[in-house]
Amino acid sequence: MSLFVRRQLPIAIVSITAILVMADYFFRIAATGPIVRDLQNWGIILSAFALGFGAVNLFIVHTRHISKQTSNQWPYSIWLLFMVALFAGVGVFIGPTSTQYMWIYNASYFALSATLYSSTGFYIASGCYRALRARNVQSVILLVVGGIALLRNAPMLAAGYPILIDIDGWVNSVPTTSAQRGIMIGAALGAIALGVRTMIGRETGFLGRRTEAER
Amino acid sequence: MSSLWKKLEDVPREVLYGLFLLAFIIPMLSPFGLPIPISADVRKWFATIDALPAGSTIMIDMGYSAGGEPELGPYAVAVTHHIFKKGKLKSIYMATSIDGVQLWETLMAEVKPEQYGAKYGTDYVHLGYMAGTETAMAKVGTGPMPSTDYKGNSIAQMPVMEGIKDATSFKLLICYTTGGDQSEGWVRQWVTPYKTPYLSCVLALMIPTMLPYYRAGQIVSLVSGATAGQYELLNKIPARGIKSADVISICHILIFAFVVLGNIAYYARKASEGSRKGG
Amino acid sequence: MREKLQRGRGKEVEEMAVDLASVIQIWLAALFTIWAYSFAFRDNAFFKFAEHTFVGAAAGHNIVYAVDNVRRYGWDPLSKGATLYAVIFLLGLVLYTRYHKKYFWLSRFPLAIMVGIGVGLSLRAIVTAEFIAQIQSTAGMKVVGVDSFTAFNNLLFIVIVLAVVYYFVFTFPVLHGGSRGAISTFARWAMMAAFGYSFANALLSRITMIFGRLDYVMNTWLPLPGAILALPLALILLIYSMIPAKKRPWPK
Amino acid sequence: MLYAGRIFAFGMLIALALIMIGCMEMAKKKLPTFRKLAGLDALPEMVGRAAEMNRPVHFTTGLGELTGTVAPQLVAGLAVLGYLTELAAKYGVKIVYSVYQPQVMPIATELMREAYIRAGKAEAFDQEDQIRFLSSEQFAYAAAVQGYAERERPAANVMIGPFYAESQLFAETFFRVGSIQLAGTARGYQIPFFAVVCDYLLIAEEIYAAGAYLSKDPVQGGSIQGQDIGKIIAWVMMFVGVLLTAAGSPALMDLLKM
Repeated sequence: MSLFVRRQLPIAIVSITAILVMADYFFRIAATGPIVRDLQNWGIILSAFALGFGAVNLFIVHTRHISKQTSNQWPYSIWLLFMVALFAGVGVFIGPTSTQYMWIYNASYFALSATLYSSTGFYIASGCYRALRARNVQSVILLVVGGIALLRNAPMLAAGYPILIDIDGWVNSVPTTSAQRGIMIGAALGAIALGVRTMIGRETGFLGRRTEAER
Repeated sequence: MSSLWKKLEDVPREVLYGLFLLAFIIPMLSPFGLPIPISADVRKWFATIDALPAGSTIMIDMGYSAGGEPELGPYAVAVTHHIFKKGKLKSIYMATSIDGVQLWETLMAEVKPEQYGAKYGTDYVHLGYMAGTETAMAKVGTGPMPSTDYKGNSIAQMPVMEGIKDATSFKLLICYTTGGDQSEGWVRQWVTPYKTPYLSCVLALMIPTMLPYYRAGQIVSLVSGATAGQYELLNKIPARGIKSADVISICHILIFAFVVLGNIAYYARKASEGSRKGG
Repeated sequence: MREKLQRGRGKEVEEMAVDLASVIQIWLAALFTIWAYSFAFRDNAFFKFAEHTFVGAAAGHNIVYAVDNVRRYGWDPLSKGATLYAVIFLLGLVLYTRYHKKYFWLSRFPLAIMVGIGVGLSLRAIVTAEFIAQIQSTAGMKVVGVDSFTAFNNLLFIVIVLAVVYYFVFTFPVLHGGSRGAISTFARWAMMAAFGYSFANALLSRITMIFGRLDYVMNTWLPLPGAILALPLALILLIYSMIPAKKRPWPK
Repeated sequence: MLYAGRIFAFGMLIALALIMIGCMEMAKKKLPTFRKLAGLDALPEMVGRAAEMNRPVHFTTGLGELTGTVAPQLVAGLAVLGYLTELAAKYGVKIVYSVYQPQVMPIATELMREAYIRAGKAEAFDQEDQIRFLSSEQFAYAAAVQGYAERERPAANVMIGPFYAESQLFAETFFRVGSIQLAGTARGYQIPFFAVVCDYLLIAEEIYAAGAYLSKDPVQGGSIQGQDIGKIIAWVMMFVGVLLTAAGSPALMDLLKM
C-alpha cells in the first residue's frame, strides 16, 4: 500500500498529466482544453514555489559552515546569507522594480553576473591559442574552420575582404547546419526516450531519495 | 633555438591575458572607426519589422539573464528603437528569464519610448516574469493572458491589450535570450502549433545549435547579439554596438595572431627537435 | 557619429555624478567587476567575496520572484474566489517536504505534476519541431534542377546529415564494421567543423560581454572623482591577495 | 478527431514510444551489443600513462542534480567513473573524483569501493582523499578543481556529465598543466570547448551509450537501441525523401505534412 502511494502513484500522476497535455494538442476534444489550461497555470505556480529551493539549499549549507566555523569560509557564509535576506527583504516588501531594489540589483547582482560569465572569455582565448594546433586531421579541421570564423568575426577584416563573409556563410549553412541537424535528430530521440522512460516509471530521478520500503 | 620556440608555444597565461586586456583598452581609449559590414540576417530582421502592417501586435520575450546583457542588451535596444520609431505597432513584453523585468527597465531607460510618443499601456506593456519557461510559453499561447502587468496593475482596461486573446493574436514573436530552453522553447511551443513568425536573437555561441531550425524555416531570422552595431547602422542610431566593433576586430586579430604563432612555434620546435635527433 | 557618442557618455556621467546614491552604486559595480575578473588570473579573497555576494543575491532574487509569481498567479485568483487554487497552494508548500527526513516523499506529488506537464509539453512538440521538421527540410532539398553549386552544397548537406545520424547509431555494430567505419570518420570530421565554428563564435560572444563590462569601468566609473586613484590601489590589493597565505606576512 | 497537420506527428510519436518500450523489454532478456566507442578505448591508455608518470587521474561530472532533466548525463558519468576506478585500481594509480552535488557522494563511494574490490585492491581505497566534495556553487567548485589541477598536475583528466560554463575553465586549465583529457557532455553549447581543447571526445548521445555499455543496465541499453531504430527510420525517410524530391514526387512531403 505504502509503496503504491509513495512510488506508483506519483509515476501515475506523471503519465496522466503528460497524456492530458499531449491529448489536448493532438485531438480535437472540448473536455481537455480547460483542464490543460488549468494544469499550465498550476505548473507556473509550482515552478514559482520551486524557485525558493536554491535559497533553502544555501541556508542549509551555510548555516552549517557558520555553526562549525569552517576556516576560511564562515565569514563569507554570513555575508552570503545576509545578501539573500537583503535581496528578498527589499524585493518582497518594497518591490522588485522599486528604486531601492534596482539600486542593489545593479550595484551587485547585475555587475557580477555579467562579469562572471564573461570571464570565461579569457579561458576561451587561451584555449584558442593553446589547443588550435594542426596535430592531426581533426585538429586541422578545427583550426581551419575556427580560423576562418575568427577572421570573419572581426568586422574590420570582413569589410576589407568580403570573401571571408562568403566562406563563412558557406561554413555556416552547409557543414555546420547539417552536422548540427544530425546531432539534433539524435538528441530529439534521446529526449523522447527520456519522456517515455519517465512516463512508464523507468526514469525515477525526480522521486529523489528512496524510502525504506523502496530499498 | 628550440627553447625559444618552446617558450612561444607556451606563453604564460598572465602575459596572454594582459595582451588580451590591452586589445580591449587601446581601441576603447582611441577608437579607430573601422568599417562594419551588415549581414544578410540582420537586414532580414530589420525588413521583417519594417514590413509589419500598422496595428500589428508583437510578442517580445525578455529571455536573457543579467549575465548576457552586455551582448544582447545593445541589440534589444536597437530593435526597440526601430519598433517605436516605425510606430503604430503594439509591443507586449513578457519575461521567461528571471532578470527580464529589471533588464527591461534598463532597456526602456536607454530607449526612452516617450521620445517617439509611445505610451505605456497604449503602445506597450510588460506582463512580467513568468516561472516555468516552456510552461509559461504554452500558457500564454493558449491564453488567457495574465490579468496584471509586471507591477501587479490590472491590464484589462489598457488599450494595448484590446483584442489580444492568445498566440493567434500576434503577428510576430521576438525573443532575446541567453538560454537554449527559451530560444528552442519558442519554436516548440509557438512556432510549431501556431506558425507565428519568429525572430530570434541569441548569444553568438548559441547560433550553431539554432541553425537547423533556421534552415528548416522555423525561424525567420536568427542573429547574435554581437551584431548590434549593424542594426544601429540600419537604424541610424549609434550606441553601444558600434562602439564595440573596434574592440571586437582588434581582439580577434590578436587571438588569430596567437593561433598562428602557436602553430609556427609548434612546427618549428618539432623540426628543430627532429633535426637534432637526426643529426 | 562616434564623437557624439563619446560626448553623450560624458554628459550622462555628469548628470549621474550629482546623485550620491548613483555614485556609490557605480563604485560598487566597478569594484565587483574587477574582483570578479581577478579569478581568471588566480583565486583570491576578493573574488571569493564577490562570488558569495553573487550567489546570495541570485538566491534572494529568486525568492522575490517566487513570491511575485505565487501572488499574481495563485493568490490573486484564490482571493477572488477560485477555491481550487487552495489545493495548488497546498501542493506548492508540500514541495518543501523534500527537506524533511521522514515525509520527503510527499513532495513527489507536486513534482509529479510539474514533471508530467514538462514531459507532455516537450514530447508533443519535439517530435514535430526537432524530428519531423528536420527530416522534412532535409528530404525537400533539391539536387537536380538547380545550378551546380547549389546542387553540390545540397548534396554535401544531405550526405553530412545522413552520416551524422548514422554515426549516432550505437547498437547495430554491423553498421560500423569494416570499410563502413569511414562513414563515422567522415561524420566526425563534419562535426569537428561545426564545433570549430561554434568555438570561434563563443569567443565573439565573450569578447562582446567583456567589452560591456570594461566599457562600464572605463567610461562610467573612471571619470568619477577619486576612481583613477582607487584603480591602482584595488589592483595592488588584488595581487597581494593572490599570494598564497603561507608566503605573505599578513593576514595568514 | 485528430487535428490536421498533427496526424503524422502523433503516429510517429506513438510508434517511437512503442519501439522504445519494446526494446527495453527485450533488453531485459538480452543486452544489445554496442559498437566501439573511440573515446572509451582511450581510457586504458590514459590510465597507463598516469601509472608511468606516477601521477593521479582526475574525474568530475560537472553540475546538475540527480533529480533534474540532466540526471541521465550524471548517471552516464557515474558509470564511466566505476569503470575508470577499476582501471586505476588495477594499474595502482590514484583516482580523485571532484564532486559538485552532495547527493552523489554515497552513490560514488559505493561505486568506487566496488570497483576497488573488483580489482582486488579493496584496502587501497581511501574514501576521504579520493571523493572530494568541493562546493555546490559553480564558481567555487570550479576554483577548487582548478586549484587541484595546478597543485597535483594529474596525468589524465576525465570529464563526463552535464557541464556548464565551467567546461571552458577545466578544459583549458588541465590542458595547460599537461593532463591528457577525455571529455563528454550532451549539453550542446559546451561540446565545442571540449572538442577543441580535449584529446578525446564523447559527442552528445555518445555519453549515454558509454554509460549504458559500461553499466550493463537493460533500461538504458534498451532505450538506446530504441533510439537507434528511430535514427534508422529518420535516415531511411531522409534518403527516400531526397530521391523522391529529385524524381519530382511530393509523396513523402505530403505525408509528413499530414
